[in-house]
Amino acid sequence: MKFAVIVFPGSNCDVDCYYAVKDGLGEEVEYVWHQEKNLSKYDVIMLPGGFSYGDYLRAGAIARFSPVMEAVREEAEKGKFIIGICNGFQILTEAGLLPGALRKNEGLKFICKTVSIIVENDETPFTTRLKKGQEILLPIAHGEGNYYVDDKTLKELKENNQIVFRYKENINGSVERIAGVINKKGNVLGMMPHPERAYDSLLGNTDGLYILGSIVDNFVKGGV
Amino acid sequence: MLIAKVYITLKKGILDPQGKAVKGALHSLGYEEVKEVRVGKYIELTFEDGDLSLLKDKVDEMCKRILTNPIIEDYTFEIVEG
Amino acid sequence: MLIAKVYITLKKGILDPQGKAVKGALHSLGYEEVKEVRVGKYIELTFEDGDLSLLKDKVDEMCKRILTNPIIEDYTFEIVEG
Amino acid sequence: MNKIWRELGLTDEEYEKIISILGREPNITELGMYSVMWSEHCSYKNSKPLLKYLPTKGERVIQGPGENAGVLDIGDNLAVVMKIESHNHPSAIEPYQGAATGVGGIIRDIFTMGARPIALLDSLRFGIPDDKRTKYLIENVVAGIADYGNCIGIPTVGGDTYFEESYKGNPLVNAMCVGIVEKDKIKKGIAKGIGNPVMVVGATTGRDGIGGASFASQELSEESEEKRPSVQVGDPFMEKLLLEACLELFETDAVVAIQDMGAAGLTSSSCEMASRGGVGMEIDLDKVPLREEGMTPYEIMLSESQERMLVVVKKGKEEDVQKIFKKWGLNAATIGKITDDGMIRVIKDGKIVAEVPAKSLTEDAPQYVREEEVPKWQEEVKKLDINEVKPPEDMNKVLKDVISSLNIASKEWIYSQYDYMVRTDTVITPGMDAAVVRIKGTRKAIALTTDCNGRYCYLDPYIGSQIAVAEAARNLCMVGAKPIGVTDCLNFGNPEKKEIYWQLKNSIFGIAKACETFQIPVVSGNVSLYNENEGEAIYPTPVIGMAGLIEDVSKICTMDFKKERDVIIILGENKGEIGGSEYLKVCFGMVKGQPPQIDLEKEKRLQELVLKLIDEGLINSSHDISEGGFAAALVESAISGKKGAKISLQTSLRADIELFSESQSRALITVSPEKVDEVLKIAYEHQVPAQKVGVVEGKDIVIDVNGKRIIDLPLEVLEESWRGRIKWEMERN
Ligand SMILES: Nc1ncnc2c1ncn2[C@@H]1O[C@H](COP(=O)(O)OP(=O)(O)O)[C@@H](O)[C@H]1O
Ligand SMILES: [Mg+2]
Repeated sequence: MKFAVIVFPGSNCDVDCYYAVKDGLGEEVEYVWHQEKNLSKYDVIMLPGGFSYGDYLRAGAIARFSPVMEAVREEAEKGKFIIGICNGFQILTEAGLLPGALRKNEGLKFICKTVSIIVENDETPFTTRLKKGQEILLPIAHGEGNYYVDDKTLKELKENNQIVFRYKENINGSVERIAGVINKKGNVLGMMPHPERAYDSLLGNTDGLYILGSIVDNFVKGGV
Repeated sequence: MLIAKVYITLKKGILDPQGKAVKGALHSLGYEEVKEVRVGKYIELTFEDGDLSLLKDKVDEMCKRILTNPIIEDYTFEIVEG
Repeated sequence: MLIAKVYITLKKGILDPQGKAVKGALHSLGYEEVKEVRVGKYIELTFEDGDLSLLKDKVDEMCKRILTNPIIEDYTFEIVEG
Repeated sequence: MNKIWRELGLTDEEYEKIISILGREPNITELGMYSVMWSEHCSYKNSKPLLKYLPTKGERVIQGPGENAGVLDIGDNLAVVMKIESHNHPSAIEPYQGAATGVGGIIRDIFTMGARPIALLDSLRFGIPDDKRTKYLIENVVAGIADYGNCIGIPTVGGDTYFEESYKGNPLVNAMCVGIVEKDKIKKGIAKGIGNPVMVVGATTGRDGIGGASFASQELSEESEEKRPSVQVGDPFMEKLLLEACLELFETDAVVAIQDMGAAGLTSSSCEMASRGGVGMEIDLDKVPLREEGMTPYEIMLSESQERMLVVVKKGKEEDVQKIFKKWGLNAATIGKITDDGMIRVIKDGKIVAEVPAKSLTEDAPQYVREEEVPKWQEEVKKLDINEVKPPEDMNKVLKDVISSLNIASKEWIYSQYDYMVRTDTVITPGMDAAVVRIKGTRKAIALTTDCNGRYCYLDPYIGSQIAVAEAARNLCMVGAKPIGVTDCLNFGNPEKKEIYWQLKNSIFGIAKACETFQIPVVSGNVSLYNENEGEAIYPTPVIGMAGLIEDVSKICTMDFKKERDVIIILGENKGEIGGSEYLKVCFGMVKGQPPQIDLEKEKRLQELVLKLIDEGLINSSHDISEGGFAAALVESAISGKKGAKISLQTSLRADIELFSESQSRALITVSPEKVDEVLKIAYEHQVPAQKVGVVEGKDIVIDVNGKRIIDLPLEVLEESWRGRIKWEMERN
């Protein structure tokens, strides 16, 4: 199977994603420039972290108009697995592919550390290697990770089981400590924590492979 | 020359941590009379002269499409001669 | 209730990377007519009613002391009934 | 021109010298060019005669001082590129942008050499954060560094931070960057090839920071506010694009020479490249992409707009360059060409507006050997009668106070704002003795640290500076890295004062002595003088940035306690030195006495010993003993390993001195019980004293001295004070 890592001007975890897939999963992976209009040859699309367009205006606000985002939307409709991490999550919400918005952290500071994450939904193609309620450790590194949805949407998210991860503790002010959500259809995941930074025991953490590995398992089984 | 002045604020009811921090700072300097602070964005767009009512629609479109995120932000704007 | 609306912009000649990026984005969306974009801050301060001219001085002082960074920013403000 | 040179910071003699070089009076543009190039910041006119004492040669040195950054061979056709730089003055005025552009500048120095930047470090000095201005400075300096490094995607993996009154009006912000380059792809700033085009790439040129270099070469005072050049604003997004575009460009064969435009912008990059290559350069200012209208030649030549590079390319390759930069949405404009007459010739509107010999701006800059004098207070401040300092009753409280002192407390409040993990190479993250960054595709890794105890240097610049080098090297050895190179940032006061010159000279001699003994070459550096506020100089602060090489990244060591019942061993000897210590400052408010002495040979043996023990896998943790002495080191290892310790010391020293003395050349290691004999034997062979002092055990820190219980505290309590101090300090009103 083949992963695409989209590179926007200002992406900087593209490298992290690339090596997590190549060395952590042993799967094929390519960088794809944001001007690309066709993603049909890829099986999984990763929108990496970083500061696309400097995160000027709002994180993800400008990147979502990149030509590649039309292609991402098409592949999403086809049911392909798409994962947006950190800035990638912000871009997906700005593009309307995921509900909600990400605001400045409550404490107004950038936060880089490893935190406890609770699995809320273990039935998505991204979480089958995990159990509901399980606690894993993942790095976070963001200044605008404070997830917001209005009450109505929150209710919908709960009804559809779209909340996939929560922070164990309140980290950044996110509504109900939400750290990651999935679309209704269940093939587009957005999350602020970085599974792709936790793929190598040399870095002291391999918990990210639960998530990245789940994608591989479920793809082999034929996808959604 | 025409200048569109766009004012963007967080929607009412959405917590504004920046506003809170500024309020805290003002109070600590003794400006206790400040009851509330909201921090938003101010964007100036400069255009050559043109049809004002057409321009209004254009700016509104820009605000909706890119300048703001309607989930969390409200905006108003005015257009002035510059 | 009185509301002070403070508009903060970068001083002339100071690089505005945000404005540059937004302008680029607007152009690539086809809004070529936008000649220049400056991104600044918009702050709303709410007060109980009070003496307007006294308040003006107060707000000006707040702008100078904390709301703005006089080294790189300019500001204007107005006070309205809210 | 009414002695206008004086306003530009040139002396009357210097002005005469310019006239004799040109054979005429300079015009204003030319005068501006001389004023920035002959400023201390660009010419090192006060420090150069001293800098030549630093050892710069070594087997691994590919490029020593003189280029944009130093380069060291690490085998496998790879090289490490490193450099440190100060942005003290800009940060004192506008802390956020000052710090941000400092980071941006040092990153450019690294990728100018053809290298991919892999790590940043920041060395910070502030006043005590008990007033609003100091907090504002800290808050914004850290945010500026964070926002720039985070956005561009280079991990900030380490640094050091001290708080002392002396830095109050003049904080220090030193940024260090490290890159990796394939040896055969190193780029240099040596202009060559008559007729080759000269291009400016990256951002447009505006009026920012005009005269910044001469500004940085003056003392700060009330008037600084007015002299202040318009502030440079950093655009890390732009620099990220510039970085990627340049690295892509280097994959082609188009580049002859390249240099970033830092201080003194177009002037310094053009004349430095030309003079290194022994050629001239002609520049047409009408072709420089400008951001503002009506800019004069003076302004264009002196603009310090960020995120720009000057590139000499092979004739005919201009379009290739343009194509790459266009892809990244950046400017690339041909603005001139290389000439054979050694002149920098500047043209505007078809007319020559400046014409000066390139070398006269660089090599002919004046050099000053200043007068020196031992400061009068030096004798006085070194006096300390330890018997006048009564040991406090409650040593539990003392320990808590010492480990939660600003200088020893955890710096997590700072580094948690930095993305230190991006690129997934940070094997040892901030908070340990040194950071370790692996090199993907190899077994190698680079260890990095910055160090300098300014208080020691104030008490004795010669010894203090040796200690700075020794401590940096020791920190690297503690993680299992062999030190290979130094980049130094010399932060001092006004060198025209005899006492300051004395400090500078002795400090450089100290660094030189230590580097020679350890055989670690200085490959790059930076000098920042005139760090004074209202006439008061900062503590002399020669920050040492050091890189170490790890051949096999699986063999590193960290300071955290790993296993219950591991045996705790102190390597080295406690000489009961309390002068200049954190203990003396925290508990008695004193900055006094002789700083700890240092025997460089002993230090070397200690470092070699620790490297050997780590290499052979004989120890489970290692931590150097520095500020706060044995007690602080013990608590730090315990906290990071989440395990307590039970210690029993036999000593002829006073208990407080035993615990808090900052004697050098010591380390705290833990060893599995079955390996203790072997470790002690190897230590003996290295002639390093080794003393079993206790075991890793439980959740408390318990210390007996000569059979008497002195300390008994839950680790949790200590951790809270240590971890929370800086946050608490910053958040309280
Ligand atoms: N300004 C800073 N930026 C990043 N890391 C820092 C900074 N200041 C201190 N640190 C980190 O905190 C840890 C402790 O620093 P320090 O007390 O200087 O260590 P040491 O005494 O071993 O030299 C180190 O890992 C260092 O890299
Ligand atoms: Mg150390």
